[in-house]
Amino acid sequence: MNRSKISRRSILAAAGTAAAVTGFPSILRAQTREIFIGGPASPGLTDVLFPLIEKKHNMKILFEGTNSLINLEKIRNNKDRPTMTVTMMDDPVLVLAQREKLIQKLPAEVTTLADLPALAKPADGMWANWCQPMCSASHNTQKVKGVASYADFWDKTYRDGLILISMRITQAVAPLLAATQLATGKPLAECLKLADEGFGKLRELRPNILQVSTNAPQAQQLLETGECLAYLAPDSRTTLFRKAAGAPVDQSYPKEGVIAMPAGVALVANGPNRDLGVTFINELLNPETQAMVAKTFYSKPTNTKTVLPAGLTFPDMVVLDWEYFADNRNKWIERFEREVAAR
Amino acid sequence: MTSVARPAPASGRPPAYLQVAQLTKRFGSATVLHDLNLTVEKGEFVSLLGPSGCGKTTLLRLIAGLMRPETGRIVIADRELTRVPAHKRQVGVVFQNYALFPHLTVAENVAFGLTNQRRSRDEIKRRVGEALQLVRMAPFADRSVSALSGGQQQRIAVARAIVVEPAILLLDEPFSALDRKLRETMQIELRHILRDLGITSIFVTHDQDEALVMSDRIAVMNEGQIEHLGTPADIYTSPKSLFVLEFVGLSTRLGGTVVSSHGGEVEVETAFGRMRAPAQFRPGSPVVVAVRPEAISIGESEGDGRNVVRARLTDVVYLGAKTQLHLRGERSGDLIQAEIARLPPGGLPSGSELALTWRVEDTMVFPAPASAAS
Amino acid sequence: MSGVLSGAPAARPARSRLRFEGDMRGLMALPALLFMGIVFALPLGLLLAKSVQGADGLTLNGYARVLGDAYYRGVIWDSLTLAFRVTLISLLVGYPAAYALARTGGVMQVLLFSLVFLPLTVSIIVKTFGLTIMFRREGILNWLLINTGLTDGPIRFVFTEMSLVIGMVNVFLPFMILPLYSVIRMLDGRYLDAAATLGAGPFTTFRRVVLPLTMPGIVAGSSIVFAISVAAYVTPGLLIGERYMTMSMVMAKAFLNFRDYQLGSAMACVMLVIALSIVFASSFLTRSLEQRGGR
Amino acid sequence: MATAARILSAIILALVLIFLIMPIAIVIPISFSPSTIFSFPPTGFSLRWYENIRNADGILRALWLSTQIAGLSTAISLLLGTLCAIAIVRGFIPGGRLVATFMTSPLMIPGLVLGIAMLQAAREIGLRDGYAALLLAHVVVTMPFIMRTVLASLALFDFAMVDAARMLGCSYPAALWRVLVPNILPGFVSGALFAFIVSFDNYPVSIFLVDVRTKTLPIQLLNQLEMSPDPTLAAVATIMVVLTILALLVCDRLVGLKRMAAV
Repeated sequence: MNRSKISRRSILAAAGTAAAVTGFPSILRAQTREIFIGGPASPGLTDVLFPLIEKKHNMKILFEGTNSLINLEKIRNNKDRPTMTVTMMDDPVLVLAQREKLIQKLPAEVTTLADLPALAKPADGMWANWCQPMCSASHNTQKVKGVASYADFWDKTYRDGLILISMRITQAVAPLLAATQLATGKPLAECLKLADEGFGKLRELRPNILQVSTNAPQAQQLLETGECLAYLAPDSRTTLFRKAAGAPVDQSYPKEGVIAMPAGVALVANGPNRDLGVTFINELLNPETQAMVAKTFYSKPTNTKTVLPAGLTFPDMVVLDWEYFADNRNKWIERFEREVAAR
Repeated sequence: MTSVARPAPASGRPPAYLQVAQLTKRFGSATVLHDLNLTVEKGEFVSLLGPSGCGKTTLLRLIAGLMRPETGRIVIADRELTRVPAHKRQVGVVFQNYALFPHLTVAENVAFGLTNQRRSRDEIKRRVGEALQLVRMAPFADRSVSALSGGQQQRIAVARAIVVEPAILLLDEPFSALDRKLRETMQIELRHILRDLGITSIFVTHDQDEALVMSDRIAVMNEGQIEHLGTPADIYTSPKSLFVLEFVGLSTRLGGTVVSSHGGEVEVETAFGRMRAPAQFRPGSPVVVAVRPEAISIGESEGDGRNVVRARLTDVVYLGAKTQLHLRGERSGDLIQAEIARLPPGGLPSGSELALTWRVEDTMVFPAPASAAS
Repeated sequence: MSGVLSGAPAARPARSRLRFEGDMRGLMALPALLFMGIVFALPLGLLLAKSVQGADGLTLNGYARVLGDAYYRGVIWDSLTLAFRVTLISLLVGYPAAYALARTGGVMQVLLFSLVFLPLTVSIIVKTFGLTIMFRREGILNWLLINTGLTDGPIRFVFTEMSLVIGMVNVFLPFMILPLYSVIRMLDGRYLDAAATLGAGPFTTFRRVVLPLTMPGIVAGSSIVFAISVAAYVTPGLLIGERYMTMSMVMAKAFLNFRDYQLGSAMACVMLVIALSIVFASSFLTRSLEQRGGR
Repeated sequence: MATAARILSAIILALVLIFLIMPIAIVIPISFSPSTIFSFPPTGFSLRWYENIRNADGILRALWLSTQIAGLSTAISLLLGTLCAIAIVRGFIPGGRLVATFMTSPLMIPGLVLGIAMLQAAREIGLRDGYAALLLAHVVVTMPFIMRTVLASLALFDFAMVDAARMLGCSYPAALWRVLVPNILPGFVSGALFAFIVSFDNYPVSIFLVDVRTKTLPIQLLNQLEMSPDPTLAAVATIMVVLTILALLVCDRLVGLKRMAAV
């Protein structure tokens, strides 16, 4: 009894002291050379790419990795006094940001823009694509020996073996276009505008669908452990990164083609430290960094002057009209949920 | 508010120890105390007696400072307390369920008030010891209070309240949780302790016997007012109202109308015939004639100075020291209760008609309640 | 923990006459009410008000879209039946568990209690990862089933409705057990003896004595599990994804993807009304049961 | 029959405990697996995922932030909630039952809706500090859990004790502190534990309010998981389990789990 009383008191005292010593995080921080960037939580960004840029330009990158739509919601609510300088999002979300005037046109100071093809500078250079990850499908190499065609996934050997990514996430365009291609017989590149015709075929995939996922890490875990045979579709950033880490997964290259994911980077309208933002984007797009991006993110660089590291090749990719996608996405989400995902 | 008069001391007499003057308390639209006045002398033990809802607990809480009155004043020992918060009033309270602190030991409970007064450790120890001695609980000092019986808990509650030497002690039905036997011992014991210490006490109860046993004076309360303040004997023998009569002790009550009044005596026409009583009422007034059961005798001659009724015996209840008779009037069917020391030899057969008589002086008359009058 | 969600204490209602103690103690509630009013009710109210905002003035269009659409009616129905199933199973499993927990004593009880508490502290993400590992074709569950000869080959469990329900029970069961436990603990063993001496069999004793006395705990645990299951967003998303749409997922879509505040707010209002009516109904139920039980 | 029921309920309790612990127990060995994937049973032993935590920027900071937010929001809820609960139980305010339902109603709102509503309101009034916004939101999230346990504890508390303390020289606040608080301490502790955990594990509300400098643990964990979907998460979870067990031991020292279990 007595002993326990003493120890109770000493624990309380220790806790009190600890609280007094550590206190609250200091609010005062150096304001200079700090840049706040919002973007996707993707392997390679904070551990490889950012430290390099930080070192080279003596800046500190504060990165908030989160879902693009939540990112957009925050930019929107901070519109009056933005805190973010640069945002990295997929093109369809950047289309929305542009329409709400939440981003500003890239200025001429971003000199490396000149070396980007027009397709990588959407909306007259409102933003730039800093790389093009491959998006097709990803499969478990222990269970599946390569994927010849998207049609394979409709085969009954894949019964309960597929995870589809939610239509709420941009990469879901891959299975949709694959279905459209199979339904219409048109080349993948033309399928976006016909996508409404693909839903019937996508519906036929239902017996094979294990889950429609909004949580990428969980889907990835099931793919890697072989519970699921193929995952449509994380892009090469995740798949090939995990392949390199030793997970038994690989990017599928079906004969119909691979879709170029548009990884965009933009300046937030009226964001602070604009010149740092310009430096960052310039650095991101210059040929040397782009070579590193290609290697780190397993993604095709957009700067045409980039010299690809030895052994690294990328297939020709289908580039989509993301503005059209953005315009139709809500309709497709609704159809997808009601016709494909529903029990 | 400004017109509230200071409870004026009667000329020559010192002001009473506790003065409650013109106290009014409302709960929303319901007025619980009406303009109540009460004075208590130092060392007195006064009971507040009344049915539940009569305002006695409210009065106690007002004196304690646990509630604030709308109007009126409370003065104890010349100290104006009306605006003083509870914890500065130096009023001790023994609560109905004792409200002992289960997280403290017996001694810590008793010491609680003294520690608040920042007494020295030695003094606290000494006074707690004395208080526990007084309530014969010294061996239990280090026990947990939850391990005590009801009677023991009550002793601790008393010790806790008196150890701080309060200006006045308030007791809120402290015996209600005890069984009958224990209650009777505790009543006497508590009365002794309080008398020895000379503590002025106010005691709330709805139990008339308890009030009669313990009190110097009793205040019978009804609907927020004190109907009768007096000694137990006074309350019993000459209740000031029908309510007091009914609330304290048994009685037989007969409705009637005053037919004549002269020389401090009235004659009342009842269902049992005419009765006389020492009172003053206007002829024609509706009244209730009442008599205590023990004042009634059986079969005595109808001499002068006695009222008589004839009634048929329905029940005989043997109560040990006395025997209770239940009778019913021939014509009216009114119930009459009488008490006799012992049954006449041969007993009283049920159904026999008896003549009951009592002295005119023992006859009480009250104005009939409003509902009966109309 | 009795009377939990119903709020006001069940055991001893405050004597009404105490309400008007002529001082300022009512002000004690003020800081909390102000805080919740400003930080919770106001922002939520502003958001939910958008459910009736149309392009031109007030409209019930949002509600028409939610309640007039068979698909969304199905989603509401699915959410409610899911929450109901989770609550029912949690109760059926949690009651005997809480009973056994309350009837153990000493160190053992502390240990078991900690074991019920521990899972609450682990992130739901981790727990669902663990659950999917259990449910895999090569997982423990299938291994058990195959080795006991109950099935020949592996059964698919992951992302089935069954695993959804089991997973949600796993996550929310402690919220059922703890209130039940605290009520059962207060149950006086003498009631059971008394019932037994009156010739009541164990089943009758349970039905006529134990069950009514523990009803506050049952209602408290059930209403809280129901409320959190019906509002759950992360858990069903991880356990089954979009193959079983819930109201929360529709709200997420409406607010984040569509920026259709009318739809999202209308759905949120529908859900709030349903949850509140269930809470009020359960509080009413407890009160009437308590009055009947004389406690 | 009665014995049979007792045995049956004990068996059910054992199964329930296994069921509750199993998902966590499975994750722990995976944290020591050398494999990069979540394979079970693990094929060897390695501490690489623990080393990974040390490298994983921000997890420790997030842990500390979450501890602060959970601790402070629990303390604020406890203070405000207890005062409000006393007023409800004692009938100091009209409509107590309604007020109690109001205070517990955040439980019935999906976190996402709360998060959006609060983000918008915070910006509307110009509150841009992530720390403050998180703290305010977490008080809302924890309040229902405090209210339910404290209300239940107060229902069993004899308020005459407060009056008794006042009559013995304590002011009303002092009486609450010296008599009410020690007597409903178990209720406080179990309510506070619930609240702390609910805040500590909150994802859907926090995600809208965190900013780049103030990131709570669940957000950071999911972030970490998205950036490297490997068993680092399992290692973090294992550490959390160990910390929880330590916290339970501390609670046992402070109040005694047995008393805590009493409410």
